[in-house]
Amino acid sequence: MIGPLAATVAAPLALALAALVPPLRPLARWFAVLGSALTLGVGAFAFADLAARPGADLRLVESHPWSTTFGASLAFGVDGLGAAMLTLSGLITLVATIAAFRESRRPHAYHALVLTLLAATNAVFTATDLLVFYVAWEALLVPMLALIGLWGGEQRRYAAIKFVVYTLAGSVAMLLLLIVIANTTAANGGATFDLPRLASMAPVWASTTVLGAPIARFGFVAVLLACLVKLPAVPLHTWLPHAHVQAPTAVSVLLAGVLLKLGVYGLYRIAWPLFPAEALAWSPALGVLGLVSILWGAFTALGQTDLKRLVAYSSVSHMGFCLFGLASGTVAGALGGAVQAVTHGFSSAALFLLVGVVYDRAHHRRVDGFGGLAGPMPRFAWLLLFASLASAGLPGLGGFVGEFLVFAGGFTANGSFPAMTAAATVSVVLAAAYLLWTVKRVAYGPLGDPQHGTFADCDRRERLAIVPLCALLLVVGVWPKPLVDALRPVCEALLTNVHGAAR
Amino acid sequence: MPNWLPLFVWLVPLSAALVTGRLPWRSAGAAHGIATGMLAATTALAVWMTSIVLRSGGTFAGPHFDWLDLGSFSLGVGVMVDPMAAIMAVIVGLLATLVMAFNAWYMHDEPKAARFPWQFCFFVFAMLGVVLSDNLFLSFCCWELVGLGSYLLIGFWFDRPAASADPEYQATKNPDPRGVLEHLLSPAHAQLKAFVMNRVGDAGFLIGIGALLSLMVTAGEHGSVLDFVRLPGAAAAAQSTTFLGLSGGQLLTLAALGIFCGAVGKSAQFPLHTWLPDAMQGPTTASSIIHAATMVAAGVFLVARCYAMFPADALAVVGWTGGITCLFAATIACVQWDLKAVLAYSTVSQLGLMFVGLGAGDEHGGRAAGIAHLFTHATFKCLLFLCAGAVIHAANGLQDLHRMGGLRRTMPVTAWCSLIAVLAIAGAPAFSGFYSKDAVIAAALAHATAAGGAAWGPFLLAAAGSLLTSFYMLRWWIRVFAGEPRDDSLVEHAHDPAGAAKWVLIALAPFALSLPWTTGDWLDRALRAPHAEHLHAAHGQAVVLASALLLAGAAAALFLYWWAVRRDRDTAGALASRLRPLHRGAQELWGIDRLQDLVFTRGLGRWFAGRCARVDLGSPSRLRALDEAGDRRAADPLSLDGAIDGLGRFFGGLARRGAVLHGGRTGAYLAFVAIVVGAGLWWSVLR
Amino acid sequence: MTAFADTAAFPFRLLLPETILAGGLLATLLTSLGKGPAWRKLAALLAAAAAIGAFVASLDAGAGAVGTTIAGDSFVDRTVAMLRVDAIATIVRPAITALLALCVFARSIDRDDAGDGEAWHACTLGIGLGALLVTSAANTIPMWLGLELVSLGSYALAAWRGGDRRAAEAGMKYVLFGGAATGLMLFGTSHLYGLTGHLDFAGIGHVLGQGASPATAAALCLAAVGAAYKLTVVPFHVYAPDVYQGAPPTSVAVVATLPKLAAGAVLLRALPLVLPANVAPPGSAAAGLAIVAFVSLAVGAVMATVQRDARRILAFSGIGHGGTAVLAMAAMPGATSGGAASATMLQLLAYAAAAFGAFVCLGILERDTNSTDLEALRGAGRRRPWTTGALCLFLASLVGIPPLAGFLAKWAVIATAVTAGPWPFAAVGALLVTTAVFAFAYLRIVRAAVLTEPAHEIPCAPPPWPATLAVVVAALVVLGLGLWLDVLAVLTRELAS
Amino acid sequence: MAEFGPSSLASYLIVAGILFAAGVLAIATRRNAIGVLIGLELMFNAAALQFTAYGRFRAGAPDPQGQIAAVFVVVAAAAEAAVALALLFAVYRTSKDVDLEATRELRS
Repeated sequence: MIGPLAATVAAPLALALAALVPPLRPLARWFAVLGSALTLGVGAFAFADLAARPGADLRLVESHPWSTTFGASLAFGVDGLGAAMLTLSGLITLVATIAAFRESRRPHAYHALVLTLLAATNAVFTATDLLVFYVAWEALLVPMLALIGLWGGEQRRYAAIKFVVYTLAGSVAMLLLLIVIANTTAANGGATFDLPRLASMAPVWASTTVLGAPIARFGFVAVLLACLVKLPAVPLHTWLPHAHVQAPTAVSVLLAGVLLKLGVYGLYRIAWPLFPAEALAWSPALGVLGLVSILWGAFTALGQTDLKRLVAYSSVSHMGFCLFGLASGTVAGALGGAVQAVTHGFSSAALFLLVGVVYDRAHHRRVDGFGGLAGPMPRFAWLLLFASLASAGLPGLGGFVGEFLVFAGGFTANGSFPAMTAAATVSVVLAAAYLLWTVKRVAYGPLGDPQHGTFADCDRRERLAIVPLCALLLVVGVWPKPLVDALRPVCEALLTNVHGAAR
Repeated sequence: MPNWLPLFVWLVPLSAALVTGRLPWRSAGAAHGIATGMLAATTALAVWMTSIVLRSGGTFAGPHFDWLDLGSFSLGVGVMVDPMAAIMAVIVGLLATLVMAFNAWYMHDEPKAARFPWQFCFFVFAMLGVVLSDNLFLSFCCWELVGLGSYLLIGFWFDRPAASADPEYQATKNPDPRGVLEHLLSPAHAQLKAFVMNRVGDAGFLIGIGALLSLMVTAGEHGSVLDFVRLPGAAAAAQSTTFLGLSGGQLLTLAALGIFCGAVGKSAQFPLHTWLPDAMQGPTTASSIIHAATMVAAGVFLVARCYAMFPADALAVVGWTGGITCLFAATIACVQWDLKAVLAYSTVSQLGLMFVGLGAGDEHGGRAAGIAHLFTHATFKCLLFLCAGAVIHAANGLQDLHRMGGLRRTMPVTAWCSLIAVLAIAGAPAFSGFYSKDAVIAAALAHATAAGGAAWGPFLLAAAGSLLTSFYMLRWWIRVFAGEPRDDSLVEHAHDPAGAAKWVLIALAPFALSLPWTTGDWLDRALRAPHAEHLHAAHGQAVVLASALLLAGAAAALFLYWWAVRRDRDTAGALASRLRPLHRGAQELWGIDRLQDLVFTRGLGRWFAGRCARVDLGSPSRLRALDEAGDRRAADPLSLDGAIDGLGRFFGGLARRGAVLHGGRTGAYLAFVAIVVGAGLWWSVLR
Repeated sequence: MTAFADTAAFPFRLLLPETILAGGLLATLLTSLGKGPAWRKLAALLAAAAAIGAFVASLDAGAGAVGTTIAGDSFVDRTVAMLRVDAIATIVRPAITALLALCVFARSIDRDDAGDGEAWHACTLGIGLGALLVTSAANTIPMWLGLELVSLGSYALAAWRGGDRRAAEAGMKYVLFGGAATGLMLFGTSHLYGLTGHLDFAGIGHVLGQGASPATAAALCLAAVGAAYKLTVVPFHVYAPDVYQGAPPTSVAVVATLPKLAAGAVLLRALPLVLPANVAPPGSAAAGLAIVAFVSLAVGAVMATVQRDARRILAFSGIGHGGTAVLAMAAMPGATSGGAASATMLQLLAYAAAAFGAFVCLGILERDTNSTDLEALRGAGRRRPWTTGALCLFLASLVGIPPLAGFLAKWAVIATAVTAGPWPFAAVGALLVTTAVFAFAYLRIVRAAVLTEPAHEIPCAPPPWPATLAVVVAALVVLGLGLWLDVLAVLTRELAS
Repeated sequence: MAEFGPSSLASYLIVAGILFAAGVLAIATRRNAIGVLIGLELMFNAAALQFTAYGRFRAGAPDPQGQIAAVFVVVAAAAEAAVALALLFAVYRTSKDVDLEATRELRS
């Protein structure tokens, strides 16, 4: 009998297959709603459990045998971070499904692929077995390739192939790591991929060598590489603008809302727990990388002329905060990075949906081709302003919480972090500049194109997708305590481990 | 004091915003009525709160929650009331109520009027948050929300085109060059500029909070370390702490300067002042509250709030910044021909004066003087702006001082009320400005005398600014209200505000007198202004000096704009051409706007960001080739993305070389095998 | 050592698969006496029956060896091993026969222009028979005889499309290159025989174990050329792209998979026997193999990226996968457990299943446009979603996307080679890096077939059911081998015994 | 083995070596497919010759395996030649030429 977490993987897969059966095809979009709602429900359930019994231990643990000789099992379990990511995955997929509810080009295939993607991301977020994690991590490239490559824009093939090859290249080293881990555990009392056990073997990784180098040294870099490409961190980010620009709106939502979080999650779940000493040693360099991502992403976003590309670069900047916060080695920073991952999911999804709203009407995304849309589309303008402010980190909205915590963590961290954090505050200015400048160029001023005066405001379906995201941004911004309380034990345990390894 | 009272004072405007924002009927009148009522209730609660606090004289700590607990420290949300906060809350509430009431008349034929109340109430809520907050974190949050409120209000007419493309503006603008970049002058741009420039300050604010945090955490403090009540503790901890090679004292200075940087942004101090004149693009009623009790007041208030952690060297920076701004803005105000621009630069100048006061240090009465000037200035500047609004309303949007004059005949109430306010801002005896400005100058003088050297700078700058203040304010009043009409149709059509709006002006006027502030020295006692012998002496000198400055400035204004004009002499013009470089410089806003536009908007925002985009994804031609043709040969190897593609091209080039061997020639295949085998045999056997 | 079967009596049960195939071959050839579709169908039926029968027989053939007694002039008679049905053969023989059956099924997609389908089946059965001989060869004579049998059939198959220039060219290139490789192999084998006095692996290895000269090493290398060119590893790979491109679809499915399985199997058996640990200098064998693997991977990956024909891309993929198999073998000298052998085995099986499936899918798609040019594949996904989907599955397995067979095989190869020394480690690096490069190459197929809209509508009929069955079985194998992680342990256990 | 003659292994090996070298040279340089085919046959025959020679001069006593192998080589060479000629004929039928340089429709 499978438990709730395995169900979040198995059910979407089953629904995806069902969606392909000809008689059931008209129901495909409802299957997608069902699958994502189920994920959301399980995530919320896990959250309720975490609220009732706070702690860093895994919840809803289940394990099904896969291969005894490999030491792999279909093991699932979530802690605060996993629950947050699972909920995010369900929510964003639900929102993306609503956004693509009227998809007319082979909708059954589209929704089946979305469900497959959901299953894979859920598996990544809930797996406590490294092999399952890796399998899902790689397998989700396939639905993503199809979603961008089939339903995307004019240059979708270029973007999709670039995305897949880039991320695949980023994670090949991780495969090597997995194999080395398998060899090592097999030699140290039984093969296993159980993440908690692997984490407890940190001294083994530090002491066992492959070709003269400790496993930990190369392993950390391998995981890092895979995660930094997914994150994406500068300079490994250039697949992102292409993918976002070419992907259809709903897929952009998934990409920004869920896919980028995989990189963050991998850092929190694999890189830091398994290789704490390396994590500590690399922290200053990663801090620099995070800072570069933050600033470079922000400046580049400022220089964009395409709305989607702009939001894509804002993602680069915002995900830089996750890296920076985690690297700071403080509870506040790590917590801020995790919260930022969640809230960026909401705000970037909302922004992409809003870009989709204007694209559906104007059929272009050039920032300077708009203007004054607040007149014919007041609701749109308000939502755009709201999402932009949330993304820019206005207090009381989601983006602020993570950003402020990262700043607080960075300022109280050791070494060069306070100085780097001071440099990172420039992004506060830049984020306001590129987002609100965009709002100005799109929504305010006189009408940019007289024909835009007849545009209809956001309809009910569009609002159904966007408004809940905005509401969540407000809730998290005003009262982040439940989220933070769920995440805090995880971050504390993580950092205790890291700082303990230093001694 | 009831525990809920400060919370209510804070949250009633928020509920007003929610109620008026979500009214089921889109009636502007109802929204204004409800908002006015609720703001009045806020004011009443604030008065009640103030009466309690003033009676007890102490600090009242309201409810406090841990917003987030981060282990080594926590971020709190809570309120705290001391006399300064209580009086500020009353002033905010009172002015907001009056402005809201005035706005009902001012916007009676504005189609978007129904939006105004909720944005305004939200703005007030945010400002009261800054005022009542008990810790730096909540202050920062509300501080940003204040920025949002101003953003919304400034962009009230968001659909207006830039001034250069606005026929209405072009028809009514004054003929003089103003140093304003017309293509960038629109509500939509002004709101953006205000927000972004405020964020520049906020970045500094964040650094300040960060420095304070690291100071407190390093000192081993726990819990809600950003509480204001613990700031003296931070100053004490600074003596014994070092962090990353910085001594605690340096860290404390850094924290103080960071927080002051936020104040520079919000209170429009040099060099982050340029957003404030642009913010005039909003409704004049919004300007009246921005310039008076909310927004710009927040910076001064925050510095006063954090006064305990400002070491002497930080205060010197505060004083100098204030002094420079005071004189700098005053020079610009002297040559402005726009009705509201004069007032805008006067606000900047007066805020500088407040910082001069704050920079003088508590022991010289600077803090109390700065705050007192904040209070008095709030009332008379609000009145001035409402009067200006009445004039603009009467003049159908005309704001050009060249065409005004003689309006006192048809707008007597407005004229007299504004004259009272002008006298107050000029610092005439018996007016409130005299009391507070005098105190500031006295404090600066006392500080300069005590500290000597560079400390004279702020004092002298403030004195020069005061001299100009009386000059340009009287000039303003004379050009608008006195003399003969320059445009008869304008004067004929003009009328005083109707109904409640008129009473709003009349109600505000008494606050421009010194009596309400000085009766029984209640304000000095509430602000705990120090009394010392050397301060009395400085006070005496300051009274003489301030009066002399007032007289000199007023005399110059009367001579140039009243006496000379009555004799049809263009003495002002002659003087301007005599002082041409100075005059031109001031008219061109000393080039700061242009410089900022060049460096930040065009330099960083367009050129540098464009460069970044280009380095990242490649040249526009590459992007076009990718977008339109999907041409992967569109190379830009100097860009990050192009380099990645270049890697692919490198492999492609290798492969094309390899195609020589895989080119379908059987002979080549066989020869290749023969060569490999021969080489292998030679290498392994025959070698 | 396993006892030799009684040389007087024919070891019927042990060699039943070979016997059945030989019988099937004869019977199929006989059907060419008749004319018409019914006879052709009969030939296909006979061939399928023979292949399936051989498959069933191979499952229960038991283990054993077949030898021959050489009468010496003045010495005692010597018994020389000829065929040895050991663990390797026990695993590979069912695989080969099953694949053979699938090939016969897949033949249903070929438009039989020349009208001599019966002989195609006979040739294929001949290849199968040769492959079985190679698979269980314990002596150089049956090895190269088997290889020759495989080759002869393959040459014919490659050129099968009568009157087609490209097929004829493919056949000619194949035969000339294959002949050269055979010549080299025979020359090397004869030297090996002269230097060691033995033709059977065990005997050669016994002599080499007492010390090997450079000349012996060179002879050994030359003798391995036959298997190397079947495995399409650099430098004996150059024919493969041309042959795969020009040959008829199902012929490619045969010649790209069956010979590789057989050649891999015989190398797997021969390497530990003939490569003693003391071939000077230590580790040089592993280094040599790793270098071959490295270059094969590099050449395959880089060249695959610029091909314009889907089959050529798959040919270069085959070169890379041959290199991968050799990489696993590189870990074999000195390896104590069956890890390297099982990795090689899994790599061969996974590649055979995926490549077979991919070539058959391409064959089905090719029916619509008569071309496997990437341009001609446009819109295939719209036209034939299931076939294209299956093609993508096979490509994903080839690139090693989990949880497919290719992933597990790559895993096994890396796991065994990563600790085998610096050269194998470098080759592992190449394997990892080329994963992304190969992915790009395969994605060009996917890009054309799936992501590009068709230029115009092409009418298409559903593929014949036998071919569909073959694809489904291959897909199930690819999925099953990937999900059944324990297969690696099972193979290791079997091969270690 | 120092002396050359009918009873010396070396003389056979040298002949075989020359044959092999000639064959390799032929396949590597001939443009005509028939020439390549002849080269192949030379290589095969070199191998056959070596097998026999090695079997005859095996240390200790002659070994029949060499002769056995040589017989197989001859069979294989014949089969190879037959198939190759058939394929060359197929090429000739389609392109009226067996020039290897001209037959390169299949290429990267």
